[in-house]
Amino acid sequence: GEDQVAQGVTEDKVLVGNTAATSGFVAFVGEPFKAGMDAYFNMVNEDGGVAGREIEYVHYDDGFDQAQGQTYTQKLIEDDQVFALVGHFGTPTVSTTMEYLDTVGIPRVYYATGISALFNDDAQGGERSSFPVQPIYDAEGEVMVARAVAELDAERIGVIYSNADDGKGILRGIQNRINDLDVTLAAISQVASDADDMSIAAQSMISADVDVVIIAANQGPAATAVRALQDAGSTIPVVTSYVNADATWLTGVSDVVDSGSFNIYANAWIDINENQDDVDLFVQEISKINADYAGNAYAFAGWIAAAAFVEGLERVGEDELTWENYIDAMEEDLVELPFGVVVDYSENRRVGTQAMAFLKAASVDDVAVWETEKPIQTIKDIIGE
Amino acid sequence: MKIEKSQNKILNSISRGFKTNPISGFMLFGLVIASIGILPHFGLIEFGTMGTFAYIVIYTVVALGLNILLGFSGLISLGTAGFVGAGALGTAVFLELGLPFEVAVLLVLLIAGLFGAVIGLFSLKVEGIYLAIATLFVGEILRQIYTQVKIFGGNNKVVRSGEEPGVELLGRFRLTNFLQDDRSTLFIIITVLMTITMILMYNIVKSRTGRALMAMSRSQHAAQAMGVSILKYRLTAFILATMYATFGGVMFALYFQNVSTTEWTLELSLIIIGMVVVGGFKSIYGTFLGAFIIHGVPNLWLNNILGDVSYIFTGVLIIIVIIFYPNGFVYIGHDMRKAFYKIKNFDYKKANLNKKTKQVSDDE
Amino acid sequence: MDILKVTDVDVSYGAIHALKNVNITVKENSITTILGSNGGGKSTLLKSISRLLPLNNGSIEFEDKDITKLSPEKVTQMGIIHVPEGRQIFGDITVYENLMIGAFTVKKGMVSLENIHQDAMTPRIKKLIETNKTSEEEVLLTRKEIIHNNLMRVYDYFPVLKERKDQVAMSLSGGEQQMLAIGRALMGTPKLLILDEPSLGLAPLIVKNIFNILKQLRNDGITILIVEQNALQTLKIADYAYVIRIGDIIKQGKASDMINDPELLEAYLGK
Amino acid sequence: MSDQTLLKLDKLSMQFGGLKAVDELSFSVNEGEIVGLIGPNGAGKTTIFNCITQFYKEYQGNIYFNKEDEMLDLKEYKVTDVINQGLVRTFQNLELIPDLSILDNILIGAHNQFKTGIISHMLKTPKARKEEKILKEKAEEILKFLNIYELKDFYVKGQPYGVLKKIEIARTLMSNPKMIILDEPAAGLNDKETDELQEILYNMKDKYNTTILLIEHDMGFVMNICDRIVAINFGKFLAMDSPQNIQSNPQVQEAYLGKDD
Amino acid sequence: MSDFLRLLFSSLETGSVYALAALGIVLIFRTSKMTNFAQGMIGTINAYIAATLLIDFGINIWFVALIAMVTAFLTGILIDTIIIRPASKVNPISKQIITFGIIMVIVGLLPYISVESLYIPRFIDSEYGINILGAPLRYNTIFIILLSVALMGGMFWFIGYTKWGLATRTTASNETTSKLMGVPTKTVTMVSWAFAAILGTLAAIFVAPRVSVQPNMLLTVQVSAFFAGTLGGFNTFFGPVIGAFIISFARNFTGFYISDIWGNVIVYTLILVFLYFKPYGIFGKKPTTKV
Ligand SMILES: Nc1ncnc2c1ncn2[C@@H]1O[C@H](COP(=O)(O)OP(=O)(O)OP(=O)(O)O)[C@@H](O)[C@H]1O
Ligand SMILES: Nc1ncnc2c1ncn2[C@@H]1O[C@H](COP(=O)(O)OP(=O)(O)OP(=O)(O)O)[C@@H](O)[C@H]1O
Ligand SMILES: CC(C)C[C@H](N)C(=O)O
Ligand SMILES: [Mg+2]
Ligand SMILES: [Mg+2]
Repeated sequence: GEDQVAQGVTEDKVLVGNTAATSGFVAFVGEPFKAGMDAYFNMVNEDGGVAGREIEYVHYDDGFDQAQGQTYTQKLIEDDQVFALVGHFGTPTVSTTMEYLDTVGIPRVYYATGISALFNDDAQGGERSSFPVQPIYDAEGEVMVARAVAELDAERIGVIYSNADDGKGILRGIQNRINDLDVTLAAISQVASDADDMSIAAQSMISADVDVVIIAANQGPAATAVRALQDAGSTIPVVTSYVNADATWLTGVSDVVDSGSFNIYANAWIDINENQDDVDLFVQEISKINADYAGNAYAFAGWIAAAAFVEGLERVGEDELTWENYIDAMEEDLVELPFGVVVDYSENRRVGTQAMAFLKAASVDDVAVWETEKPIQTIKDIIGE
Repeated sequence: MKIEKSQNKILNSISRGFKTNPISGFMLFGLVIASIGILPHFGLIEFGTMGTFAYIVIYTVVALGLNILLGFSGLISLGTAGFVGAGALGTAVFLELGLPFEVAVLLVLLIAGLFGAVIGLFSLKVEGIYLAIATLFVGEILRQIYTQVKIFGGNNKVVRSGEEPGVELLGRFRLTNFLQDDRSTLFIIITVLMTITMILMYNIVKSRTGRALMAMSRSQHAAQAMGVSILKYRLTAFILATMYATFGGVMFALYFQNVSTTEWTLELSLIIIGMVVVGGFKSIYGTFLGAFIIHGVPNLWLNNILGDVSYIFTGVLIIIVIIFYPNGFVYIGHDMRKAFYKIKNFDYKKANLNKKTKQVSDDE
Repeated sequence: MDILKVTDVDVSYGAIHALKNVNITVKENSITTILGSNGGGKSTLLKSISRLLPLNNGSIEFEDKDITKLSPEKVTQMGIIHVPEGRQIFGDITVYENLMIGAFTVKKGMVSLENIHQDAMTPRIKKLIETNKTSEEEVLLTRKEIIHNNLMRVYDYFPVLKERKDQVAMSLSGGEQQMLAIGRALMGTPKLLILDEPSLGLAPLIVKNIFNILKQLRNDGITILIVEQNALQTLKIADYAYVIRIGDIIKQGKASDMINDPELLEAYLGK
Repeated sequence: MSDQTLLKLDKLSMQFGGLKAVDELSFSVNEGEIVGLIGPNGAGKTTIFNCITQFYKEYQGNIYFNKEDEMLDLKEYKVTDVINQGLVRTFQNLELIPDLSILDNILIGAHNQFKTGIISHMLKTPKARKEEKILKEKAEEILKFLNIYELKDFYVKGQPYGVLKKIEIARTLMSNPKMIILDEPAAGLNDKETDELQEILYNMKDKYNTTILLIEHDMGFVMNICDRIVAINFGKFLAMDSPQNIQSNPQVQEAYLGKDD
Repeated sequence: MSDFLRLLFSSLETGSVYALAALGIVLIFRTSKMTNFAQGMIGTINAYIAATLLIDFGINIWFVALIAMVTAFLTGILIDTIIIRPASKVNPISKQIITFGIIMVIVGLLPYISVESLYIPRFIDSEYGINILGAPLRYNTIFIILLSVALMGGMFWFIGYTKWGLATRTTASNETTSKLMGVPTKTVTMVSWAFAAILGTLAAIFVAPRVSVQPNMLLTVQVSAFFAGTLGGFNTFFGPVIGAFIISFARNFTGFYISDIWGNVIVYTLILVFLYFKPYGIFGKKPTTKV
């Protein structure tokens, strides 16, 4: 819609929604993510909303099914007439609806996925209504190589990547950067996301005598890969994705951390070590919904998604709340989010956050924890350009 | 009382009409479903409902094919999802290569038929659970191909004729899933396609082919002695089933116009088997009913009412329906009629209900 | 003494009323037969006794114990062994294994000396008898010994089963399968042996044999309840007979009387 | 009855592992005859039928079948092709399709009478419709002949045994057979039904012009209906003769009938 | 050489896990004439229980495994009593879909146990083991292999050579007639389900140290177990075990020496070709049918 007042907006209410997998095999992502969003919106509404409007949040459960995700996305926009999609969720649904959403031009703030298709450094027309926050996998891959070189003096890099979007995206990012940074990609090994035996991958890394192993995979497969490396007797340091930079994942590989066979590093686009106030607020609010989620990375993500949307609303403030105004407001200035996350939508950039912290797993009193090695930095900062 | 009587009369004549002319029954059914594509324009239902029904319509076609295997031929396939994927992704790829939609579809169906024939040949040697798992191998191989081979686009494949979004039919009508009106048209088109596949299926199973398939599965020896070639009908069954599955995939591509490469999994194959089982073995309407129960009920109602526990509830629903209706929920009609007659102290023998209906639902 | 009492038993399959308040009794150590036209409810009655079917009404007593509420396997464990209509052998296991599963319920127990087969006389049993560690007529055998003894007797009755013992049961000829079904039942040392059309598909010579075996079994103390199409021949060996039609017992009496009742034979048995 | 040989077994042998189920067996059946095949359980009767109808192909010796004065070696035909030569069978253990109506079960016997293909069936072309109609009428006529016409729309499952046996016979008639071979058609029937079957087979021979070879243990039935009887034992030929002579044949008595009490 | 041995040892461990899962599937196949797709999920939910006990109460892994066996046993009995038994008249294909319903129920229940993936350590810490030509062979691996081979042997003997084993086979073949033989068929199927659940849970606990406890932890294991059963033959108990080892070997070797992406596809295709020539697996026999 050009200049008319947008859909889903009334005097005292603004309607937003998302479709996500809150049941089935990925419910463990969708549930806490939704809870994080709920918690933030509840907090805002309790404070009287934004510019006199409460935020009403509708959610559908698509069970991680592409067709159903597409259907619900259309339903949200056409039937429910939401003002914006917040936390558009999951690779299947997001990749399926990208073009449709660009055509419609509805704002979507935060995607719960980092597929490459979201990367757009010159957004035009409807593409401008897209606001990725979470790092795009390709970008993360680039950061990973940079960290491997800058922090770990790597010359030969090995990559274990999952046969899924995140794995492939990160690999692409890595491949983009190796030439600039003058490192060799000495071994690449693909693993299935649900593989139970990754000895091939581990063996390939050892045989190729790499300096750093980048594990480009999410929780389950990444942990499996770490243990496979340990089983194979590896001593090569490991760098893994931001997806795994939470306490739970680390608990899962705590025996490796304890044994000290090799170091484990991770990217993190959220830095909870440096932003204790934000964490306290989050914990206080999420506990009203489910205290179990207090340390859950997906709940953090949902919280940030909601915060990003609300940031836009606040910027529009008392002005007329239309899509166009909202988009302009988001582009206006750096979007600063909880836990030190900063995203830049100016100059038609739609590339998510590209700055990340570098964490190292350590064993403190027999408990594995992430310690911040380097604060949130952009690639430029990392390689010191 | 009077009203009830005349109502009964009308109902009876309708049901008689359906019996003597089943084809018009399917057409009427198709018309009713197609109206879901129009009703949202009058604000009577939501557009979202249409999307859910599109899914049901598409999977009805896939499940019909599977019903040829499961219900009529006593064969099983755990690779169905792979073929639906083949239909959807194949259409997308051929369109991208510049073929007209109709040619792409024919090509995809042809390839699927060949695949079906190969599996049919295979099934002559490998039977029972071995065959089921062999088809699972095929499904897994296809899955690997979809996600690994670049031409399928990685995550998903956008379906489009030419540069513009949408699919061009008959070389001139471009229909885009993005647009509500187009989507309604697409919905009506796939409903018509479903109706046609239903009628074709009905004709097949009520013909010599249907009888031969059943003879082959219920008593291979009798079938052979009567001249039914097992080779020919195994091939027929698998070719039909894969073509139906693939055609379902084509419909998917046509309606949703965007195809994921990762969703053609064993889980989906099981869901489709579930549709046949829950709805009704050998029943065409039952197959639709099964798709409706397994996909429609959770997505139209359960998810919203039950939230978190809807997944559990869907599982429980499947289990309960199967325990109480081992041959499919479609037989609830017979039971209701029976209960009705029981109330009225109806004489079963006279109603001829008992032998004809009871025996179907008691099939073990 | 009546070993089996069936009182007012009423059974239906959905709408089909297959048994209507049927009463029968079976005397211990007798051969009782149930005759009747096709679909009369004979098999239904036998299945009710072995508790395969739920009753609408009525009760069944075996050796003065109410078995109405018991499961089929409990009833079998009590000694009621049913040879079902249509063989129902386990086709995918060997003939020998079929016989062994027939002996599933066998427990150790007393066996009269005359019932011990020559080939089952193990040194242990011989010794038992010699050292007089046993009563005059009976000896306490282990489960294994009883099973072996039964097996030897079954092999005697149906030598072909011995020849075919390692063959998968499915591959037997029709008649051989029928013999296996009967032999399998005998493996379980029945007290009450229920036979549903045992002569089906058997050669005349074997049918004669089987009737002789049944007589012998009765003499050995086993009670027999039999349903047969072959009415005349059955009446010849039976002690007592019932005639059933569409779920009703319409006639009963001594078998020897029935055999001389031309009216009955004509009307109900089509002779 | 003519003396034209219709079926000829020439030194037929069939082995299962070490077991000689059929052993150098020769006999022949003439056109228009009803021939009985008797022998103790396990003598190899069903096996012979399986060889004739090519369910077993590993037999030695030859089986010839006369089709239009030409003696075909059946071994050259596939199991599914035997029916097309005019030879069709029933089964010792009923082989029916429980979840099809009786009429449809019988139409399976006409499988090869259909000339239209799957595409015309799919589209229900007039030709296909007409064909189906004609064959249905034929099936109905056969059902009437066997006195089970009223049951035609009922499912096979749950029908009394006697009816099931008739359905198997009706099914064979659909293929216009020159010869029908029946494996224990009277087993499980009561005396009344056996009598009826006897009549049906008699009439069938005339009405449908078929030759019959049957296996049966019910000696009354066999005696009444057969023109000639072949007796076998342990897969070997014992005798082939008229019913009376077979009954008094000492070898047959010893192996099969038992001495009269 | 050490490359080879490392892969070999890893494959042996993986193969043992597949073997356990396959045994459970074969057991249900042979007693209930159906494919149990829920085998993996039943193991998974019990692994969740075990992991929770381990984390929340700090109980020792051996003891936890024991408790998990008990909960598995109960799960099996529960599933048999409230679902499989009432469905005893249901045809095998529909029964398979019932197990799919069970999967949905369990997947739905898991978040109530834990929303996060959990960790179960190895029975014997991975530092203990022997070194063969530069490749570590852990005692834990040896333990898993021995246990699954012993279980296989036990089941082989039990089903093939005991009275109750025979009863199990006849129950599968024809339940009604088995009852007439005095076989308490309800107990037989119940115990089979309970035991299959135990096998699945063992597989889960053994694989957990590698893949973490999460909803799809047994997905690959389950599918591989089906493949193992098919390759080895469903009507034997040692066949699937051999099949399990072959599959895990073949995957790792084609994956390492030929292609990490297409390794699986190569192995699956080879198995399909193999099946065409040996349709009942390596050890399976064609069932006898008689006309
Ligand atoms: N499972 C069943 N479902 C429905 N009806 C049945 C079933 N079994 C038997 N009947 C019906 O119950 C009646 C009695 O059957 P039953 O088998 O007891 O007769 P029968 O005297 O043993 O006959 P036959 O001589 O044919 O063995 C028949 O009308 C039969 O059709
Ligand atoms: N597939 C097979 N494998 C092994 N032995 C077999 C097989 N088929 C049949 N036999 C054996 O061959 C012999 C002949 O069997 P067949 O079925 O021909 O007998 P039959 O004469 O028809 O007997 P009945 O009158 O009892 O039906 C039998 O002893 C049987 O056990
Ligand atoms: C489970 C999902 C929310 C995350 C996953 N990486 C995806 O992109 O789909
Ligand atoms: Mg009966
Ligand atoms: Mg025979």
